[in-house]
Amino acid sequence: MSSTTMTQKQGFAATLWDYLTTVDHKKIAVLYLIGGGFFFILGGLEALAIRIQLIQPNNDFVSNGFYNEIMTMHGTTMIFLAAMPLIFALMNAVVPLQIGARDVAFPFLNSLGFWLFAFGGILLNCSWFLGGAPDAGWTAYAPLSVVSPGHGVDFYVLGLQISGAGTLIAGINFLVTIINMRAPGMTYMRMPLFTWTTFVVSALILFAFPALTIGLFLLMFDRLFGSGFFDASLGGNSIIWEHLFWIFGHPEVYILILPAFGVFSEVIPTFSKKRLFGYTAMVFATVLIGFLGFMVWAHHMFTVGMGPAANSIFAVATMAIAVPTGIKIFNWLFTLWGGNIKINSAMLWSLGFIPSFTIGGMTGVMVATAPADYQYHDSYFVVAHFHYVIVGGVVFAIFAGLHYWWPKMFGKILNETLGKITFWTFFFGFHLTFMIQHFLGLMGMPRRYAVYLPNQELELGNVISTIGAFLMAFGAIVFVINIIVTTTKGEQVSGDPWNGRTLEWAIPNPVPHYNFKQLPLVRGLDALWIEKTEGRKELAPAEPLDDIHMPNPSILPFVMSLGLFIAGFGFIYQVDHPSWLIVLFIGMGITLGTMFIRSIKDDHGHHIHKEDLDEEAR
Amino acid sequence: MKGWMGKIRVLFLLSLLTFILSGCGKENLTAFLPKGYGAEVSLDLIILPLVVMVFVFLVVMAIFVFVLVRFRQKKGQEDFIPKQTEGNKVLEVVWTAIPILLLLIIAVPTVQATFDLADESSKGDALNINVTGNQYWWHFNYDEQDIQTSQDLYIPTGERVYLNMMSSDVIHSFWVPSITGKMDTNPENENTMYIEANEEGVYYGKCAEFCGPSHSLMDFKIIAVSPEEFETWVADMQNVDPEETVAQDATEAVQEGRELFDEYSCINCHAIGSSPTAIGPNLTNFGDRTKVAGVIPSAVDEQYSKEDLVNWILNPDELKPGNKMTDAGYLSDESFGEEEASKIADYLMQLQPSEITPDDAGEGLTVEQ
Amino acid sequence: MSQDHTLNPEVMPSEPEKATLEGKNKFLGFWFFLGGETVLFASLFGTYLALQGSTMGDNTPEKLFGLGLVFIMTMLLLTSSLTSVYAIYHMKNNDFRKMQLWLGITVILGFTFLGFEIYEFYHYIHGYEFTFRSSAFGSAFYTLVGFHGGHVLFGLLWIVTLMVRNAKRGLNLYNAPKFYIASLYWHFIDVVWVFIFTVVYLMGVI
Amino acid sequence: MAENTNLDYQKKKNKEEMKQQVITFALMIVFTIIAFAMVLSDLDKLFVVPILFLLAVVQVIFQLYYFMHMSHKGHEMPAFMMYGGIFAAFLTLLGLTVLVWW
Ligand code: HEA
Ligand code: HEA
Ligand code: HEC
Ligand code: CUA
Ligand SMILES: [Cu+2]
Repeated sequence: MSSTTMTQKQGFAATLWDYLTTVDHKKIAVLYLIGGGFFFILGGLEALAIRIQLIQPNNDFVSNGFYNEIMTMHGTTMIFLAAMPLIFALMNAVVPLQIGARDVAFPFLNSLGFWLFAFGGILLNCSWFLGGAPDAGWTAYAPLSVVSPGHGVDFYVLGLQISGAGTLIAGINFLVTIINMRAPGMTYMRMPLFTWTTFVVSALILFAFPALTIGLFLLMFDRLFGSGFFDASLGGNSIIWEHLFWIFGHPEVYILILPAFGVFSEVIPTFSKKRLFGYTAMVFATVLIGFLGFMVWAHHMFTVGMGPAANSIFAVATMAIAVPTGIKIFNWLFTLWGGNIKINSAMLWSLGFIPSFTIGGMTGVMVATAPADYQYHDSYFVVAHFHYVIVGGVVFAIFAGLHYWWPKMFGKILNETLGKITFWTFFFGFHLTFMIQHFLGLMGMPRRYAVYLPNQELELGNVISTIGAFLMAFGAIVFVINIIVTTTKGEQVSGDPWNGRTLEWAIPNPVPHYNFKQLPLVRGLDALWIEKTEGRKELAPAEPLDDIHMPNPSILPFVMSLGLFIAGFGFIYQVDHPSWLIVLFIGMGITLGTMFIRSIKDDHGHHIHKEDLDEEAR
Repeated sequence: MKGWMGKIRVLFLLSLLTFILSGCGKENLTAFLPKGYGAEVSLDLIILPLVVMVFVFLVVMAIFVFVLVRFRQKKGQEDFIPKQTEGNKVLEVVWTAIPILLLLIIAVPTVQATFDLADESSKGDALNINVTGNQYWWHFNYDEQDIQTSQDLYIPTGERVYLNMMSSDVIHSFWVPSITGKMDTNPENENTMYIEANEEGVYYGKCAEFCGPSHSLMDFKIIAVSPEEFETWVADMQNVDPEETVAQDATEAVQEGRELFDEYSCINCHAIGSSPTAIGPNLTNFGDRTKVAGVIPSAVDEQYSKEDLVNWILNPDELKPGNKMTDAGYLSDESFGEEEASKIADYLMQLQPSEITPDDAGEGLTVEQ
Repeated sequence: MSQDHTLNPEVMPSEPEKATLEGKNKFLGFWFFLGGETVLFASLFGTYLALQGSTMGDNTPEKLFGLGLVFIMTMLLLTSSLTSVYAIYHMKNNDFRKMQLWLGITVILGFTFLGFEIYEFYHYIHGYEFTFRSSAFGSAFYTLVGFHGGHVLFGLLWIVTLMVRNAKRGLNLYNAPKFYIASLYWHFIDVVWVFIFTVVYLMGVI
Repeated sequence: MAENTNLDYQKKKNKEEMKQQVITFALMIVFTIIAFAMVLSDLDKLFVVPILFLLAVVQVIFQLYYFMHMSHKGHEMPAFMMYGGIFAAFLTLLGLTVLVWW
């Protein structure tokens, strides 16, 4: 029945098949890591191309049109295909373990979510080879995105639609997992903060992504089927797109940053050997940020002409978010206060985050000041702001989280020396790249400029910025080397190498695929730490040893996503020739067919008998 | 709004002196050295939050550094377990309350300034100009004065001028950092903004909303002249007779250029005089421009030459990818060559209806710098 | 197999849809999905409201909409909501045959509704030359109402699949949640329709 | 077994609930008829529109609470997330109706 018993010594084909069909959250985490990592490198290379082009005025490293494609794809790739999947990798790897669950609520959907993301991302990037990538900015403002020639923006629309569906599924999955699958005793107010942020973020996904879905549909209808939503000559209104995009887009940035806050809230207590300061306030602040995040979207539209009343309201509402975020910053500082702080790579990223993100948040409040934003908007000041929060917040968190949970995911600790080299070069390069951009912006350099003109005193700043980007690239390469070195040379460590506090560290290494032989009984916040202070090594079981019910692997999620991928081409090219409709129908047929199969074929999963448990664990 | 804020601004500018010396941007481009009312208001609201932010940042960094120095793990202390504090109500209230106060300090002037900058009470009496953003050039229509022009926006100093802004295609954004912050031009609805220049000068404008391949080449200029000079300019522009654009004593090339201009249907897209233009910039005072198509040549302080103009007429797409002149019929017309272009250029360059040119916009900031 | 026993207990519990962990998860997950759908339709409604007046002087809502048809359609869908409640009622009483019967009636009502909708669209397109591309209003109208129609169609196919699939095996703890959430979906479709007939049709003609 | 009496009790309870639902349904029909009638009558628009809206909201509450059983216990999370969705939906509608025309 189960093929997983044989995972150890299988050939390449078998491993591949295993990953294509897996529904195990830990393996899906690895898939997300590979996918997200790949796209991060791709987006990073695009960033380098941007910086090379801008190293001198009137540069012709790339043409204007190509620059726009690179710039658009950099933003789109980084946000949708790199940052979010990498965060999902951490959430998948950690959340079920942190709440004491055997798997997520919907293992099948978990796999489907990943494959949708993967195929959406691939579809989007196919555009490079098929006549040009999207070139209307990651925000794809209409009507530019409607009139943009070629198929680039069509790939944007369908690629994001498909991967967006995957994200929505993942969001619902985490919500239900966290609500229904917590181990006995794990009340809401005992959940680790990473779980809490995952929870809130999943809710944000649930309510934010539908707006993007509709926006993308409208854009697709306008581009591919001749409707007039954004076409002024048919009475359409392009501002609708801006609203829909930002109703999604602003919560999206908190979707990125909240899990990052979650990571730091795990790393900092562990390496300060102290309980998180103000846990309740941290939870409250997380929820509040999520809530407020829905009410500020129009701060991206101060210059659209919404009128002074709307601008004022959104400006003030936006500033309000500084308060809960400040609560978090100070709580981290006071977690460190009085602690026994051990500084290693994971901790370095977390410490580096505090000043970096604070600067980014503060420029956030500055751009929220509407009359000042008339100057900042669409200038490099905004580029500086959001890279400070995204790189200084999200990317730092991903690095911190990977260093921290690598031993849980792969059984080995990443090399410390290489880790520190990565941190210092990346950190230094990051500030070098983006600090100067604040000034460039106010000196009159608008963003999304393929070239800037000579003699405007913008040269020096751009050179500095480009140098910084290369330092970051150096750091990133060292990290890749680190992974290779660790994988080939690193030593296996125990299940709890950091003297951790939360449940995931209560499981031995390697993590058995059913996670917990017996579900643990949670007795408070920092469940493992409580047991440790009382002299025990592990948690008391909450149930007798019994058969364990596990889901079956399935290839259907892969096929379902593949169907949509194929259908995507049909949608895009049917405008050129109706015979492409056949492709559309084949693709949709595959997808609906697999849905049908899934629906009529009973899949009860399988049981691991308690007698086999030890053997299964290997 | 003014008063003490003004003083802070002076202080700030002084303290930025070093920075200015090392360059805080081109004087007629940067937002750091405002030359107009909008830019001043914005700068006030850049400085005030910045001061607050620097304060908050210093507090955060003070705690941060202290904590790291004081509580970093010491040798032999690896197993020390510190006290597991849960929280501290007083502290938590403090760091909730103080930020709220600080934000209020920012929020109040923000709201005031937002309404101030949207004030339209004097619109009826003021000079109104209709601004149209096009891929990739700007059109200015002085409706009441019956003047049409493109690329260069002439305004009088010291008074509010209202801009009514629309786009003819995709969204653009009107930004002249040293005069005022930006405002979008949307295809379906008109936006209004006022500008007020304090000093004469030529100020660089940029398109700040992503609008396609030549987004970064969609420059324009505000030419602020004294009110008297502005009067003169208006009168001169109103006097233009589209039929009589060639001077009596013009060279033969110019005369021929005039005819070629019609022959190759340039006039289909480019109006001369006050008739509204459909597709391309109005060329009435083209001879007074400092740039061809807003950016050519691209080095900022250089004036275009005839060579540049001929080059533009022959290869518009190369110089401004994706611009709409690429569709012009003459480009695929075999009979059109360098010679024709040169004659047309001669004609266009003598279109100088007004004695007021960018050179009149005060010293220091003009192209001849 | 132990599976059989746990999924086909001798006595069905009173809430068979939530008797297993899978059932509980499905139940919750589906509700959340509906929460997301709320935003989805709100975006469509918002777009429609913003573009309602952009008729380009032709084919305004007043001119197009006939209330008689809409009234019939509303009655059909409302009734089908009740019939699906009946179906779930019988599910809870563990009466599989009656449940199937009421679901069958629901499906018939649903298809009739869909038939009317198709007729309505056909009528607009051919009678008035009012299409998806006529104006921004046209685009918004067909998109909003069409999205709802698409949901109806999907719901119908889903319920039919469930009915056919489980016709032979009867009710158990494995399929009860499936029937239950399909009925939730069906009610949600009705919720959306209530707003469509109010916002689009009724407010459109006054 | 006690199970069986329990079941009978449950059946009775279900039946009572069913009665309630039929009443709900009847009300919904009535509301719908009122709504249509109001539109056909020549009442003032400013008066009709809010009422139409109110009727729609009430109908939806009926659907959610009675037909979809949100009134039952065990629906705290669904209710929470539905309200979350309604909140986001409300903001979206507000944005698109009020701010698009500035
Ligand atoms: C991770 C992503 C992330 C995060 C967390 C944020 C956080 C914030 N952002 Fe940012 N933002 C982006 C990503 C992000 N942003 C992106 C990608 C864009 C550009 C999109 C595009 O156009 O392409 C953008 C653009 C953007 C704009 C539009 C600018 C423009 O285009 O003109 C605005 C305007 O208000 C804004 C504001 C804010 C604010 C107020 C916060 C706040 O949440 C910050 C709060 C944090 C702090 C303030 C620091 C800590 C607090 C204290 C230490 C307490 C004391 C502080 C005070 C009293 C001030 N952001
Ligand atoms: C998650 C989000 C994210 C991240 C991480 C980044 C990271 C970076 N970004 Fe950017 N960026 C955006 C999101 C992000 N960005 C968005 C949304 C926009 C707006 C787009 C738009 O306007 O539409 C933008 C726009 C943007 C611009 C403005 C473009 C313009 O307006 O014209 C610039 C310019 O400097 C820039 C630079 C960078 C740089 C230097 C990095 C660096 O931090 C990148 C560092 C990483 C690397 C350099 C990876 C290198 C790795 C390798 C080299 C590995 C090689 C490996 C092997 C050989 C195995 N980004
Ligand atoms: C299809 C329409 C079209 C035709 C025909 C056309 N042009 Fe243009 N022209 C444009 C547009 C559009 C621009 C603005 C390009 C830009 O900056 O994006 C332009 C810009 C110019 C400019 C620069 C104007 C300025 O304000 O700096 C000159 C000079 C010019 N054209 C000359 C000519 C001449 C000479 C001809 C005929 C031989 C001609 N054009 C024919 C559309 C046209
Ligand atoms: Cu016009 Cu950018
Ligand atoms: Cu935002």
